[in-house]
Amino acid sequence: MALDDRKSEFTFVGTRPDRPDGLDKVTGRAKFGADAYAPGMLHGAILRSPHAHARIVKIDTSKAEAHKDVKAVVTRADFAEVPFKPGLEGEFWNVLENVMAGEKALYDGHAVAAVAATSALAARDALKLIEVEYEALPHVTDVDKAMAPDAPVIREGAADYSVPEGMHPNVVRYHESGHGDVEAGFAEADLVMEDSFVTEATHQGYIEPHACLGMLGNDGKGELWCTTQGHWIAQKTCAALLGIETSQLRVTASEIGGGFGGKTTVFIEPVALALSRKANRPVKLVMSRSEVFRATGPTASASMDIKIGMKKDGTITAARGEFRLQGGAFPGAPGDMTAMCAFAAYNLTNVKQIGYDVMANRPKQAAYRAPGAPMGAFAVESVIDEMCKKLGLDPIDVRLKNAAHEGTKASYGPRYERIGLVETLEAAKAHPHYTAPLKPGQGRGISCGFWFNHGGETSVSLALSEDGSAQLMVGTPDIGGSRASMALMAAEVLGIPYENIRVTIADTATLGYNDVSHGSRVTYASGLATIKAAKHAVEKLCERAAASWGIPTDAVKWENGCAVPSGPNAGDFDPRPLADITAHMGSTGGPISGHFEATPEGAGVSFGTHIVDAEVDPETGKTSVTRYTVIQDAGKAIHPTYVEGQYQGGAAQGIGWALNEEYIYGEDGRLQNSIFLDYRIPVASDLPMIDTVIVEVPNPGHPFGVRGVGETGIVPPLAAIANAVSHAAGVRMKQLPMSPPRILAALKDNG
Amino acid sequence: MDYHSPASFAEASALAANATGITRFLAGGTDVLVQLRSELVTPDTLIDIKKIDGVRDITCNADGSWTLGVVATGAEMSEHPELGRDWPGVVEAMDLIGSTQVQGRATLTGNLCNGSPAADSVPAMVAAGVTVTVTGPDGDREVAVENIPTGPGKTSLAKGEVISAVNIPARGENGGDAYLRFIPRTEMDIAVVGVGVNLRLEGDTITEARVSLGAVAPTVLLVEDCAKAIIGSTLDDAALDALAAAASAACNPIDDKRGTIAFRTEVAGVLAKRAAKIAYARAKGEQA
Amino acid sequence: MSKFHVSTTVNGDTVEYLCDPRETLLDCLRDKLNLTGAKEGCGTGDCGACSVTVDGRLVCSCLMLGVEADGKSIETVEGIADGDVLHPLQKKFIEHAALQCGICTPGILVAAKSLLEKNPNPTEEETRYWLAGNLCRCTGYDKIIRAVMETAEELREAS
Amino acid sequence: MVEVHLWSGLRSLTGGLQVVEVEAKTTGELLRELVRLHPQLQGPVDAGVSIAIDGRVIASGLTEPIPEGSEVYLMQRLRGG
Repeated sequence: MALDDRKSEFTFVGTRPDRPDGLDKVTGRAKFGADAYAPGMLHGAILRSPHAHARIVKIDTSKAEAHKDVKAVVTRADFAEVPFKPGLEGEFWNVLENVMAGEKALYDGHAVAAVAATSALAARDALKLIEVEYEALPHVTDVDKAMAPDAPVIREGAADYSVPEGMHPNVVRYHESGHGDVEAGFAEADLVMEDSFVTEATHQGYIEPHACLGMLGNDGKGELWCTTQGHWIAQKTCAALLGIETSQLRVTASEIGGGFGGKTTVFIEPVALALSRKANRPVKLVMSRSEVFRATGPTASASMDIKIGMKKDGTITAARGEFRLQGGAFPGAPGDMTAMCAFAAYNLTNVKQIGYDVMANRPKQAAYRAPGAPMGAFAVESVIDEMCKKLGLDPIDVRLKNAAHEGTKASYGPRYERIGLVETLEAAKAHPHYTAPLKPGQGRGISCGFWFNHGGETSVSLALSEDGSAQLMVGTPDIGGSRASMALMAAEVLGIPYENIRVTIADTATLGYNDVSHGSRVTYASGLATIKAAKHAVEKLCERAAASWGIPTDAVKWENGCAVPSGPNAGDFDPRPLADITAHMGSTGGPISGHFEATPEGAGVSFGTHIVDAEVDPETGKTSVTRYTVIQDAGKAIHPTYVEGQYQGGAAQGIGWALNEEYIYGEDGRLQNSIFLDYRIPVASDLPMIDTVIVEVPNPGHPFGVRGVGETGIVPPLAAIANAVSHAAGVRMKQLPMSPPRILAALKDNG
Repeated sequence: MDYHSPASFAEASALAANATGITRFLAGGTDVLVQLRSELVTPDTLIDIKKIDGVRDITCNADGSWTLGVVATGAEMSEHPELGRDWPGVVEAMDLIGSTQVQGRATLTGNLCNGSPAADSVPAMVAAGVTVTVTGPDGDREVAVENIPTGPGKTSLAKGEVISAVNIPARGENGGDAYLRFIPRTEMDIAVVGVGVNLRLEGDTITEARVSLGAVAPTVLLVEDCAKAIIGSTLDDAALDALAAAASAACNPIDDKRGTIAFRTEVAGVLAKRAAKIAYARAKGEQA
Repeated sequence: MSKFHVSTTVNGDTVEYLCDPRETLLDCLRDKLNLTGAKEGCGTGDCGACSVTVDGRLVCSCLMLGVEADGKSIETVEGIADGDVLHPLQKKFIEHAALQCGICTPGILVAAKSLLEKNPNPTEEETRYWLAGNLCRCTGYDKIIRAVMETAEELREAS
Repeated sequence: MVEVHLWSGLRSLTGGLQVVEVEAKTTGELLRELVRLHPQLQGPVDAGVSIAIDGRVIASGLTEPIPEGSEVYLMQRLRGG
């Protein structure tokens, strides 16, 4: 869309006011997914497969149904009979199959039946009365093993057009892209390095488990309250899975206790509604932590081969990567994204990348912050680091030498618009952290990271009140303070104080469609829509002022919250503040509001550079992160404190992924560490303060220059920490997490 | 599940003796409730022993020994002005268990009766020579801590028996103890390896020592070869190396989600050395 | 299965409820007393989102049975503010953006208040270790630690 | 005419071509023309594609104008977290 009204001087944007939902969140008043109650409410519980892969021979629910406290039992038979298309193209089928198993249980934790009872305890007890007969099948959980010729087949025919002949049926999508001639490029190089890397699956680890409260009557009308990153997608999916009309289901998003991509789909919501329809009472379903780990989306695990050619001066002559991603028992592992992002930071003449989407007997992967990008960056940036070391070159200089900039042909095809990679590298080089002395046993690593960012379907509505305040309705759940950013942008356009704007996350019945809060799109897309909606209201305010002055509308402009004549020829009138116009709006043409609906298509890609110091205990292999600096291009930081928060949070999640977090499966294919005791996310004492530098290279696709900042921050940490650890330990770590046993074993192997 | 809160250990013992099905005693509950919530163990009878008189007391006896009530929490032990001066290893081992919140509830006895080979307080108690008083239908008996666990999740306590007191010996002169564990994070993990060392000096020479290892075998081990490796030494490098070798040799660990056999075996030696140095420094009256 | 009658004090108010002995204090606070400020993030005492104090002692309410609360005095996040006057920690958390999604915030506030009552001058390391049982997945803890330490400083200056 | 650069994995569906010329003024027309000329491209188009016009990535919009002489790349549909 045309963005002829780009702004660079701001009154409100860039300030750091208190968030509008702050009071509710520090007093315990804020209502999250599990905090809703309804009259007559039942409690649901879900029975899950103890097998990694098994045919469901028979489910006998009669004993559970006969129990006095049980009001409904559902299995797959209670969902829509719509013949969704299976396989890749049928995402509804995939989701249905995932929320309630059909013929087979496809992973440890796969839902097979559910009950609703008068109390949570009664519901859990009733699960024990359901008898399921399984026929165990061979299983596979490792990505390389799942591609091997003898691997058990998860589902025949799930592969799409892209998979070349002769591949195992578990390979369901194949991506290949790049340009130039990599073999010729390698021939030009002074040094060619080739290596393989492995990363385990990690979980988004939001502290709030999935929770919902659903009511569905036999008239086909329903209400759903749930913790989600996107209630319209929940509405659409639940309606499809239950065979009801989308608009008949009203979905309200609760406050959301973290998502990071993991709450972009549904798990328990259709089950609660199915139970409710059967029991004719509201049903609340709340996952336990163990259910969250076993049955909701972790990220993909990956196995990767990288080959890079470099001249003595650091110029990269060619790069090739092969990325095999395992995404559970359904298509969707982002092998294509990994491939497209892996070399995106570099200006390459010759590049080729191949990505695989591979199924295995694990839970269906879900998006996790820049899905697919961190693993690829880990592999690529590790090889570049090793080459810098071999050639005696400074790692930032080498990256600067090869850095992508405006006009560079990206590794994934098109040319870049204005981007900020070079600026982040220069800021990194100038940062005191980069040249601070290291103690013995410490190492320093750096890495770049890239992510696409996303726009997506967006609707925003803004209504002015008589007293001159404004209510803003957006449809993207606020996960990290976005209501503050929206209010700042609206204040900027309207010229009224930030505090005079109340931002609400509207439900599906009160606003047009909105895509999920994902793809770092909220401040970009809902922000853009907010600006446009506010401008729409301003146009009407100007019309009212013009009418009251008896001059043409185009002779009025909006300045500092007032309508003013737009020039000496327009006449001499006193400015009319917003509240002055709204005070009379009822009698001058009616209520004034503004709205905007579109799919903004200018999200603008994003880059970051991280510097990290790590210390390794050579006797135990234990790593401590001693200093961390995040440098990232935000385009324009609307609320800088919350931008910093995104950077810090991404870095912390990356530290967890790099050092200790992993899905551990036993020989039996069952997940062994489904509690926070053994799924080790960083605790407060594990981390240093995380310094941040906000670089601002405005995005040409947003009126205020915003680029999404949510996801890029998790792309560089894995590699940056691996580089720091490898320097500290004196041995290259090629497998994540770099847990103490792995580091100690590598040190031993190294002599 | 039946819930009882008896007023005496005799009553608690009788309740347990007469109960059918699974019986659990509830002290701090930091293991019992986790098992209950995850439906790993749903007791038929739960006997809350916190309402028994004196179960929170931490008492220094006339002979310098200590008697701890069975529901004295980790936080109460850490806050006690004297206990940590005598037995810093036991107190710090207890303090390592879980979070601040868990410290507000968790107890030595609970940690012991949970029967985990990775229990942090148990190697420290074994090294310190701690005993427990066991009250049963036939009266009381005193049992060395190392004789309580018999395997993962299993104890030597008979039906109707309940631990009613923890007895820590008098510290005596020139003694020091220490406990170290290895965890991948800085907090909140289960020990991958734990080492407790307790020793006494004459001059610079070690005359008595007890070394115990956690998380490297089905139960916590009291390793005599480790003690032998340092008794008679001034904890010189040769003694430390011998200690590490003896510790590693005593390991009989498993590969699991928390660590590998090779890792546990290696790190047991590393931690034994480090813990011995701390205990030695403490015995000499140095800060450590 | 018979239920137990429990009489206890929550944030200064005398309350009563009936509970199954398997129900945790957290279940009772949330489902029987409508005090949903304490959250269940794990149910195993690993995340601290359910932190409350019982007779002044910081605990996870998911690791205590509802029946054990009889005769105790419990403080939850709902009781931190003095009427409409926020506790300095609450103010500082808002001011410092020491929360993103806010699900861990109630537990962290209860835990941090308990820290400052015991130790008015904690070091960064002491603060980090005290809060190690309160998981936050959004912030990387940076702004949380800063908010707690700055509140401590302000409270010291005020006293 | 617009030159559409495909990702190399699609060559097997276009008889080896990686650049395809089509007559199109919008992103929607472009996809329709691509499939008309190379019916096997229906698979990837159905699976979801994005279109980059002079570097600006159009994630899903079919009404975006394609200016004369612009550089156009077909990309896999982007997904976010």
